[in-house]
Amino acid sequence: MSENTIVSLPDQATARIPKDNYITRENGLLSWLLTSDHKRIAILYLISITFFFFIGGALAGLIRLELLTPQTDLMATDTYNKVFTMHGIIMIFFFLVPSVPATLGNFFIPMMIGAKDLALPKINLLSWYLYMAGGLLALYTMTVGGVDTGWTFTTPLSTHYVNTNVLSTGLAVFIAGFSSILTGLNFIVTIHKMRAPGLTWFRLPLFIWANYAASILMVLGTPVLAIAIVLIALERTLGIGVFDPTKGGDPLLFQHLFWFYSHPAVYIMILPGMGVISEVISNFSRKRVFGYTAVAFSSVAIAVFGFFVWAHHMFIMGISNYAVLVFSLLSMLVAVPSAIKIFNWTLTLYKGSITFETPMLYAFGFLGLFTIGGMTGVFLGSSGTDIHLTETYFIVAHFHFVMVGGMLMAFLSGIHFWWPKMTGRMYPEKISQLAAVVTFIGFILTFFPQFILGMLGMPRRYASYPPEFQILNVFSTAGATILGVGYLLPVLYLIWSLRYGAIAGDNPWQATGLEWQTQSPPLTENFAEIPVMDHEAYDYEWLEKQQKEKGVANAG
Amino acid sequence: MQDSSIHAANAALPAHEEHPAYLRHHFNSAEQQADAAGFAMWLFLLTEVMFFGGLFTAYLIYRNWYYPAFVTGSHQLNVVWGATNTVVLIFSSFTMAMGVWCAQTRRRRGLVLCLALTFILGLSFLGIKTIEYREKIEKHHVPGFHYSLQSFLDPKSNPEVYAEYHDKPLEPDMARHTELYFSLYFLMTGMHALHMIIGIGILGFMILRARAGAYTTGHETFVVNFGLYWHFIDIVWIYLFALLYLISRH
Amino acid sequence: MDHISPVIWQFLVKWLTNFALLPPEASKVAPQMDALLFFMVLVSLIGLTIVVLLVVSFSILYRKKRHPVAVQVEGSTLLEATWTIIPLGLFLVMFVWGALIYFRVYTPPANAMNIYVVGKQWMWKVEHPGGQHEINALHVPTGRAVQLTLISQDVFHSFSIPAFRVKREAIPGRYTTVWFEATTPGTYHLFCTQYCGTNHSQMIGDVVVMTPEEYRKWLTRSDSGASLAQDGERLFASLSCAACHNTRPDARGPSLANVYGAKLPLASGGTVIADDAYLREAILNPSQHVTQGYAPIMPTYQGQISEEGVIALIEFIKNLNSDYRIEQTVNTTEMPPGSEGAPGGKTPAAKGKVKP
Amino acid sequence: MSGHNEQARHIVSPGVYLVILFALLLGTALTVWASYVDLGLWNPVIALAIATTKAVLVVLYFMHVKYSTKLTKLTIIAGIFMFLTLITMTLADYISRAWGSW
Repeated sequence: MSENTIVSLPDQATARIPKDNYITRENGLLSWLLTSDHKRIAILYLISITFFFFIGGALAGLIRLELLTPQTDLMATDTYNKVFTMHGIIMIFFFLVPSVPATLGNFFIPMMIGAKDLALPKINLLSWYLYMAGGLLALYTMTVGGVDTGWTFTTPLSTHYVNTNVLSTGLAVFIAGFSSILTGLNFIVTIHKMRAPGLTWFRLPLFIWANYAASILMVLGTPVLAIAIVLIALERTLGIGVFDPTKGGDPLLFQHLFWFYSHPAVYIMILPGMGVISEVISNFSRKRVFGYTAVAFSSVAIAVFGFFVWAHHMFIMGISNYAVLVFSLLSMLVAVPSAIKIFNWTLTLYKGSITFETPMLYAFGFLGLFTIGGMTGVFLGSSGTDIHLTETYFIVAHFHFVMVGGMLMAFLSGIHFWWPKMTGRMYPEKISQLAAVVTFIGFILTFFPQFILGMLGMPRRYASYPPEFQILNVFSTAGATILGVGYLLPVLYLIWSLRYGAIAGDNPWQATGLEWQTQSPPLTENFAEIPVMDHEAYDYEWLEKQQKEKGVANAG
Repeated sequence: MQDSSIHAANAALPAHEEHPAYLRHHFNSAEQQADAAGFAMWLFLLTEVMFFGGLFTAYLIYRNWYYPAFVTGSHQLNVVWGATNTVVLIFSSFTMAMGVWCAQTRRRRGLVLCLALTFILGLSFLGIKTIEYREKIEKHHVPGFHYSLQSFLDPKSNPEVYAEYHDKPLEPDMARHTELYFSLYFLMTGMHALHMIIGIGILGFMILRARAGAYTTGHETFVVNFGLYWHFIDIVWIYLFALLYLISRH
Repeated sequence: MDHISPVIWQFLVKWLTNFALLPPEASKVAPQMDALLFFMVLVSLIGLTIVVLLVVSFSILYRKKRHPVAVQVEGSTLLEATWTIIPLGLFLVMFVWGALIYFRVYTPPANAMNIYVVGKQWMWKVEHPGGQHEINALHVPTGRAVQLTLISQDVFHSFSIPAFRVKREAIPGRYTTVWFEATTPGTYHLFCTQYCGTNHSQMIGDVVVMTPEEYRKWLTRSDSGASLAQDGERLFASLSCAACHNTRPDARGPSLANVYGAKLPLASGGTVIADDAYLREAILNPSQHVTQGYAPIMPTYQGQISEEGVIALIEFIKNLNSDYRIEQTVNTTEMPPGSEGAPGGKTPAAKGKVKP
Repeated sequence: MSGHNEQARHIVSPGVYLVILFALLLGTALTVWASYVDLGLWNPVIALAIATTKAVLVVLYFMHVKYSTKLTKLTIIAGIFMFLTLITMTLADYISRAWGSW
């Protein structure tokens, strides 16, 4: 074993990918499209999510290009509005919300708890089809003229003052919401009812805890978004008046309902990412996560408190001043569990035995960027500073630090970490470390200037802007180019590795999770026999003993 | 007597090692499977609660703002039809519960009868709802479609309702807000009716399967879970009846 | 450095010389806001430094080469408590401090001069009490508290002046207020920051801060001939409001003299302070705002008066210190409500009425 | 295993269902009657109280929650809690708007 890595691969000359695994069990396109195997569905999700990510990314590229100059020269303002609206809708509903849960969660939740599949495999497939239906409808909307309401669908703009395709976009989001509800429901049932013998709640990997918390948010929050969208559609078509101030309705009510989902939605997006980070940091420092219970409960605390803070999106929008105080205070409370997590992850490194493979690099990136993203969230949760910073690029930078710097880093970290398990082959280490560093640099360059832009007062969603903001926008656009390269690289080398990557063996990372105690790629039924959990999560001593015994057995 | 029949039924189950045909491969036991399905159903009902939650929130806000409009608006609803429909739904919930009992105690005929009764009661509910909706259309109380304020500006134009409640005419600015009341009325009862229609569709499917004996061989999960859904719709209606029809009838 | 494009180079130099984290502080509240912002930046930097320092030093100290076998350390309740309580304490400080600033920005002083702002797709219409109208511009004097009363005619807009650190949403159907006291003369950005449709990014303008003398000059220069209250008076006459709101003993409506700011007993019970919001509601949805002792007979003016018209009416009512002016309008419009479409030879064409 | 199984799905007897049915019908009659009596502020309270009682009966007996696991009960409580959160916290804004600016 080398001094710098924990990777231990089988002898490449003799190693083979196991003949019988979930990929080879059945062949043909239909065997994929009609599968009920959670691993295959996860792969379907992975492919489609990547597709939507690059569409959303291309739109982001257009936005950054337009903002290179202060004038509107690349596109007209209405085109620009459509582009940023679609960027938001695709990235949020078709990438961030399903990203980690539907791919890594789908693949690994059953494996981590020692189950053969999710509790409701057909529902799982249905949720992928719903996701695709929603996604394709969103793309269709884009091709027939788009929509320019912004992803927040603010009333009365979306109900009375735009002529674009609000209905079909709303329907797309509605359908995607169903998909997300079904995924969350499936996870909760699975985690409650399908755990292997001996796997008590406090032996669960933190990835499970995080996904469990996110699933609760999906199940309880998404329906409220659904009804808000239904009301928008009816308001537009029939003029029911619920959001129409001229008929006595209150347009702010829509925002209450919308943010009741959409604030918890950011936790839906970030919590599973936090789960990935817990796994990765523990594994690459060979240590149990510092304060396991604190991290587990902080996930649940985020999920619960996450429901009580939604109106902080509306501080200056005319909610009562008393409500502002209450929601501001609660927003401060929800920041605490995130801080707890950050410090626990950092302390996990203490006295560890740290190596710096790609997943770990991404996790370090996450730690730094999420700290910034989280702290700047406090700027916005404090009612006074929110007045100056809200609706400016500060907001844009803040949620991109959390969503892209946090979630996307975590997603890439997880993809690299579990890639050998999913495909049976390793990704190329050197180039992927390079990609991680490029992503980090590109990210900082893209989004850090936006904090300053926001402090200076540049409003968001502007196609043109006063010329004194140009230099920071140029930085940002330059950074976006680098970021684009950083995202393109993994696609290329991961596809390359499918054929040419080194054969990974069962447990290349020496990881402790149940998913690593079976072959890679796994069997369709995951485990040859149902595992029995007789140790805590992240018990590296147990693993060592296990491997020693195995070595003895093999030698014998 | 029932207890003994249950024991007999359980004893008739195939031995533990040979799994029943309905057990799906990824579950360890039929019990785990039924547990998981039941829990999933409850979670689904939770999402339904939140879905209706948005409507109830809107209702409460506007009811607070425009209370007189809501009172006179609700006087236009026919409380007899509303109460009848409540009774119909309560009976259908009862027959559904009996259906679940029949499935659990493996009475095929009883199950088919109960499901059929539930089906018929469900249809009657929708029938009554149609009568009520038609009345609204005739009175021009459908928001967005030739909505007319006449019944509120001049209650005497509506002698039947006037005879009972002697509503004072609403001022025009308040009368306008009856439209919001009816919007919410149609939204909430419409959403509820949509759930009924879906439920009735599934009931039809279940009756066919029940005749073939699909739910009376120990695998009654589907009936039980559908029962949960049906009772949930009943509960929603109980609240809708209290909130939309009975705001103030004195 | 010739390999860097000269244009970008120029840009860089220019930007570096003018580098700023925040726009100029041109209002009284700005330094207070900035103090909190700097405090937050400081806390964030310290937090970030702690995390980065720990991560880097652990990564060096405990890298596998140097520390091949990990020592399993369980959590520590003391540490957990530390990093729960310290951030919580800091966040609570930020909450209280922020709430104080929020309170300050949205609580106008009693002596503030009032300027009305109507937002519509895609322009800001500013109405000064003296009758000066501006579009996408706002002129204010230094050293005087200015209150903005905002409303939107269509969708949500947001009136943002970064140099003053203030911002407030203009909402359809409801007044919102914000105030500031400008300190430094100059021209500053005015943005609409709430996305409001196609030309959102063109809904921008200038806030011009002037010394009191220059402001006075500007006021006379931009005089439109009639003050806002006078506009309101005309509208009051042409809508025949005085047919009921007069001082006769048999008047069907309450007299409006000195009504602004007064505590009114309501027919529905309770009292209300007659502020801008109340007056607006009482004009548009009168039956819910009937003063005690009067019958709810006032028709609604929803859809008949534009937002500017309502503003003019409110301004008129605000300036009614005696019944004299109302009597004047009674004399000019002796006709019952409903027939106000009659040829108004006597009343000058009133602005703010929505043409049928 | 069979004993455990039986406990998991307790079978409620038709007699209980019948009692609940009559209780629900009685509740319906009561709530209609109550709405015709002027109780002022108490009218909506009583209407909602009766409706809630009916709902609780349905949930406990028709939906077998009285006999089901703690998990089910907890799930329902969580759902009701979030439902009330949505309503109360939204209404908190609307009600306090009427209090004026501070």
